[in-house]
Amino acid sequence: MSSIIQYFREIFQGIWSLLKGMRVTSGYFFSPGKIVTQKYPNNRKDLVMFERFKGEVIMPHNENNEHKCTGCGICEINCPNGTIEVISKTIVTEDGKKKRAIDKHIYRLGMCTFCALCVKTCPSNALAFSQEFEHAVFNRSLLIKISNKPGSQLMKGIE
Amino acid sequence: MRIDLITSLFSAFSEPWWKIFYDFSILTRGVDEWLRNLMTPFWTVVIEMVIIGVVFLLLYAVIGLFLVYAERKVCAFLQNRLGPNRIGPYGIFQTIADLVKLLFKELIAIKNADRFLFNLAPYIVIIVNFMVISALPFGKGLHAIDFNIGIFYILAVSSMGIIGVLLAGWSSNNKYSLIGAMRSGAQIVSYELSIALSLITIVILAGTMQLSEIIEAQRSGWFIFKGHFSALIAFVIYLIAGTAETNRGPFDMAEAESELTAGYHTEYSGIKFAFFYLAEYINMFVVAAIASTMFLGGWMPFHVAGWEGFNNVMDYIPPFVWFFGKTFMVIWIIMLFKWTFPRLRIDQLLTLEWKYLLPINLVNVLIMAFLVLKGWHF
Amino acid sequence: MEENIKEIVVGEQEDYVINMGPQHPSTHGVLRLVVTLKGEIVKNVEPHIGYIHRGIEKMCESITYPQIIHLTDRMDYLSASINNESVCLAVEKALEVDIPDRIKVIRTIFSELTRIQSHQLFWASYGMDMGGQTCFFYGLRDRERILDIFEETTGGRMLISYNCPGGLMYDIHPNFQKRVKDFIKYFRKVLPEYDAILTGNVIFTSRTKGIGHLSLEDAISYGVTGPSGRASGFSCDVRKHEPYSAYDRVKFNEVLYTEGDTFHRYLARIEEMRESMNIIEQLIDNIPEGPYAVKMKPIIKLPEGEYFQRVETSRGELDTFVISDGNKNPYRIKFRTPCFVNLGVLNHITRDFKIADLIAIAGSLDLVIPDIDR
Amino acid sequence: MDKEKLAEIVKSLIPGAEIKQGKNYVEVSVGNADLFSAAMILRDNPETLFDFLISISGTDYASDMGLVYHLESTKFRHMIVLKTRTSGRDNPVIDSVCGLWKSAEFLEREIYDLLGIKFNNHPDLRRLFLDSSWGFPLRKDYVDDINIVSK
Repeated sequence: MSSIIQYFREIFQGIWSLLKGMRVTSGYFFSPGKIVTQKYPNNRKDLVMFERFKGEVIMPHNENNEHKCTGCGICEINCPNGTIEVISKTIVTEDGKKKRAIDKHIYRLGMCTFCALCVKTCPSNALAFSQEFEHAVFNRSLLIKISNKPGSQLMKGIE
Repeated sequence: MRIDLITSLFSAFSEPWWKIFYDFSILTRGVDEWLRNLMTPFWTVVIEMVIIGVVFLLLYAVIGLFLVYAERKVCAFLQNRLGPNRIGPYGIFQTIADLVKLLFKELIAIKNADRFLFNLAPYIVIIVNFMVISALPFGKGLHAIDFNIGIFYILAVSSMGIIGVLLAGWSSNNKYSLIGAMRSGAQIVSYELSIALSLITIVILAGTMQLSEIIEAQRSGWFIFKGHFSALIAFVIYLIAGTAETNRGPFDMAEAESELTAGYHTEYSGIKFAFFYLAEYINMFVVAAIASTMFLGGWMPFHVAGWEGFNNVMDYIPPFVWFFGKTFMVIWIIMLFKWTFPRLRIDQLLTLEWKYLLPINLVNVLIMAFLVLKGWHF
Repeated sequence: MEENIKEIVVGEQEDYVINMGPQHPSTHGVLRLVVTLKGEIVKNVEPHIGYIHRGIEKMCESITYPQIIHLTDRMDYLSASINNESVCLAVEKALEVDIPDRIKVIRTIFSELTRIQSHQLFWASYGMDMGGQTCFFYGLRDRERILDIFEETTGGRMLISYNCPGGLMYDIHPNFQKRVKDFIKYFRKVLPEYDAILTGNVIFTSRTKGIGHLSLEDAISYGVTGPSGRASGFSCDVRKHEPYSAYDRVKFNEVLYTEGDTFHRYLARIEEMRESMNIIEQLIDNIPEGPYAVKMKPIIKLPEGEYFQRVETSRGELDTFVISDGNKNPYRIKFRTPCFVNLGVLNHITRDFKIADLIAIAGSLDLVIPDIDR
Repeated sequence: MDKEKLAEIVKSLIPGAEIKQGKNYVEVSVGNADLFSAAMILRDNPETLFDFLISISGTDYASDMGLVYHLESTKFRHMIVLKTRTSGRDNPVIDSVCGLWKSAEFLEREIYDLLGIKFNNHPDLRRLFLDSSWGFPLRKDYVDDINIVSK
């Protein structure tokens, strides 16, 4: 007799547990306000990334086309993957001294793992992360970027 | 001459045109009479068959595409998603786009497959599907064939779809496919019993196997209400067994995405895959349609004995709206099953059938017979 | 690969051998299981791994300690923060640096958040393995909130590289505490839904209870750690036995079961989410003031010797074993990753179960393939 | 149990071993021939009962190979480090501890794969990650011009 009771109890407990699950899912079905999907390319305009978001490494320039990079190469040493390559040149300053400056600050986005060591170790805070995250390109060579803008100069007062 | 033809077509109708929404036989009878006046009976039959064939082809495609879209939207809303939303407003053309994609896809010939059976399998599944939906009553008079053994015919034909599945699994020469097909075979053989027995419960109550008469018998109330708890139990069992019969989750043993990748249709691509895919959805529609016919009154409006005004209002809703409304209700429940529950294991699936559903079902048939004998039903 | 293939061909004639993976929906990555079947009964499971072996240990031998951190992210990408912490703790232990409380507390909070999001993903993918696909979306929906917290503070979502030798990369974001508290409030409300959908579901329980039993002796002998081991009653929580960071000042229970079946391995993870929330609640309101990093030398050189650091990731015990010869890069670094050791038990506990159970059991071990391959 | 006491017990159990107090754990060095017997004593003795093999780490020293076993007792919660060196590095062979701890099966296969140390009595000593065309990457003299690029 007890086994028969057990048999029916199992059935009802089973059905009850199934109904509990269905209550949750049908509850979501009837509450469209809880939809979490973002319509990504359509909401590009009002999509705001967090301020610390690691998009890609850039070298901020001010309005006079000046950057802070002295070409010391610390970022290059600290990069674990050889993402950064600093090509420096020697320039003659106004007062006739010879000085080292960057020619090209090459950043290979395809190799970057976003460990942030370059940004953190830069002694003159010349590097930063941008919010840009749409990196897909059709040609791999486009992933090799030059961080300093053409014709840019070292900011005054930074050694 | 041509004007004569059209006027003769219209004169064949004896009643206002909007009446056809409530009784479709007005139209069919009118067309039939008109055609018989024009040509010999043989050609009349040929033309009528062609018309019905084309209508069913269209219906098949439309229902299939709509169900795929509905499934995507339903599961998306269950999962806090939006679902298809790019092609057309609310993504309604998404399935059409998918169909076009599937049509353009390459049909990959499997090297060591049994070529003949491999190509045959999807057609068997599709043909069986057509044979089943031809017997469904979509509305009053909207009925291709009204067998006097309608339910019997549907049960017999619908279980033939498994041959296609087994052939697909066997001929693909893929180990996953074979396991999936074998599982599917075991599943359908056992769940066919439950479906038959739960429908027999209703056949006892209705006293006939003819679908139109079964629906007519529900004029004063749907069987799910008329048949006490016995009909309710039969309905629940039918839903479970029907879900299993269509190979849908939580009984999608034959596909079992996480175990067998795609089961019996792993090796199929392009339109052949689309056939299996469509057939699965039409199967679901058939199961839901039979559920609504047998338990929920088919195209019969919701009537409450004694409430004349209410019944009159309900009668204003056309029968095919009732039919599709009920069917999609049941389909929604089946979708809810799929998207909520985890999958059963194959032995649990068989345990559920032989240990729970079948004994309960047998007892239920006895109870129903007793109820009918005593005349205790409404 | 020659010798591997030979192995597969050998076997009885009537054996039905199927290759699960490297591309298979429920091996969660490029794990290949060579399964010998008799009907649907699993007779033998042989894992073939190495498809994404990157030689992290070899790579570490040529880079400096701060640079190693970002490689450890990529071992068990779901407990990235804890992996970072393991190397940092080893380096700090070797240099005998005193770490301020603030860093310890923040590290602990991050570890526990990482653990929660890892278990959420486990729940999500396990539900999917079992065929309940809705679980996947609910799990990911909730995990996204933790990833947002990570992103706001560290700038990364999954591979956050937040720890560094001597402290943290940045200070926590001003919104951090509020967001974490919001999340815990939200998640306490959502967790019962997880139970309603999966834990209590009769189909799920009947598929998992009594399946893949692992006894306590076997768990210890096979070295199965983490929630999988604790489900068998193997008390192996490093947070309890060898507390690091701020674990010695919080109260929490080690989730222990004695049954050791698939269901309890699953349940251990669900309960651990609750324990993790308790830990975070104890710490989040009293993060001490102080610096977020200790000033370290620009080039970190470890004194000659061997250093061993145990931490508890979301999958089990991760040990970092550093042999230093006094240089700026390690002479040899060895990661004892939990998934690699846990994988060893798979053949033992799946034998004589069905092919569907194999998925359930392998899923309940919660394997992350990059953690196995390294 | 504190470290000094554990060291004493181990000293009495394995007379031939060289015992050192490490920073955190007791370190026991044994010769490669005695490894299996020492491991068995450490596992089975009721006073030590090291039943949990945490990890095995192999290292390539220029002259020979080193193996480090980290053991823990789940009953007493003490830890010990068992060390040994192989004789030479051309064909290093050592006894397998698979019979004592089953987790050693995978750990030893990994070491065989990456360092080329052979284990006697291992039930299934095959390469694990790599195929036979590879050398032993964790050895210090491993050269790979294609995959390892140094600046």
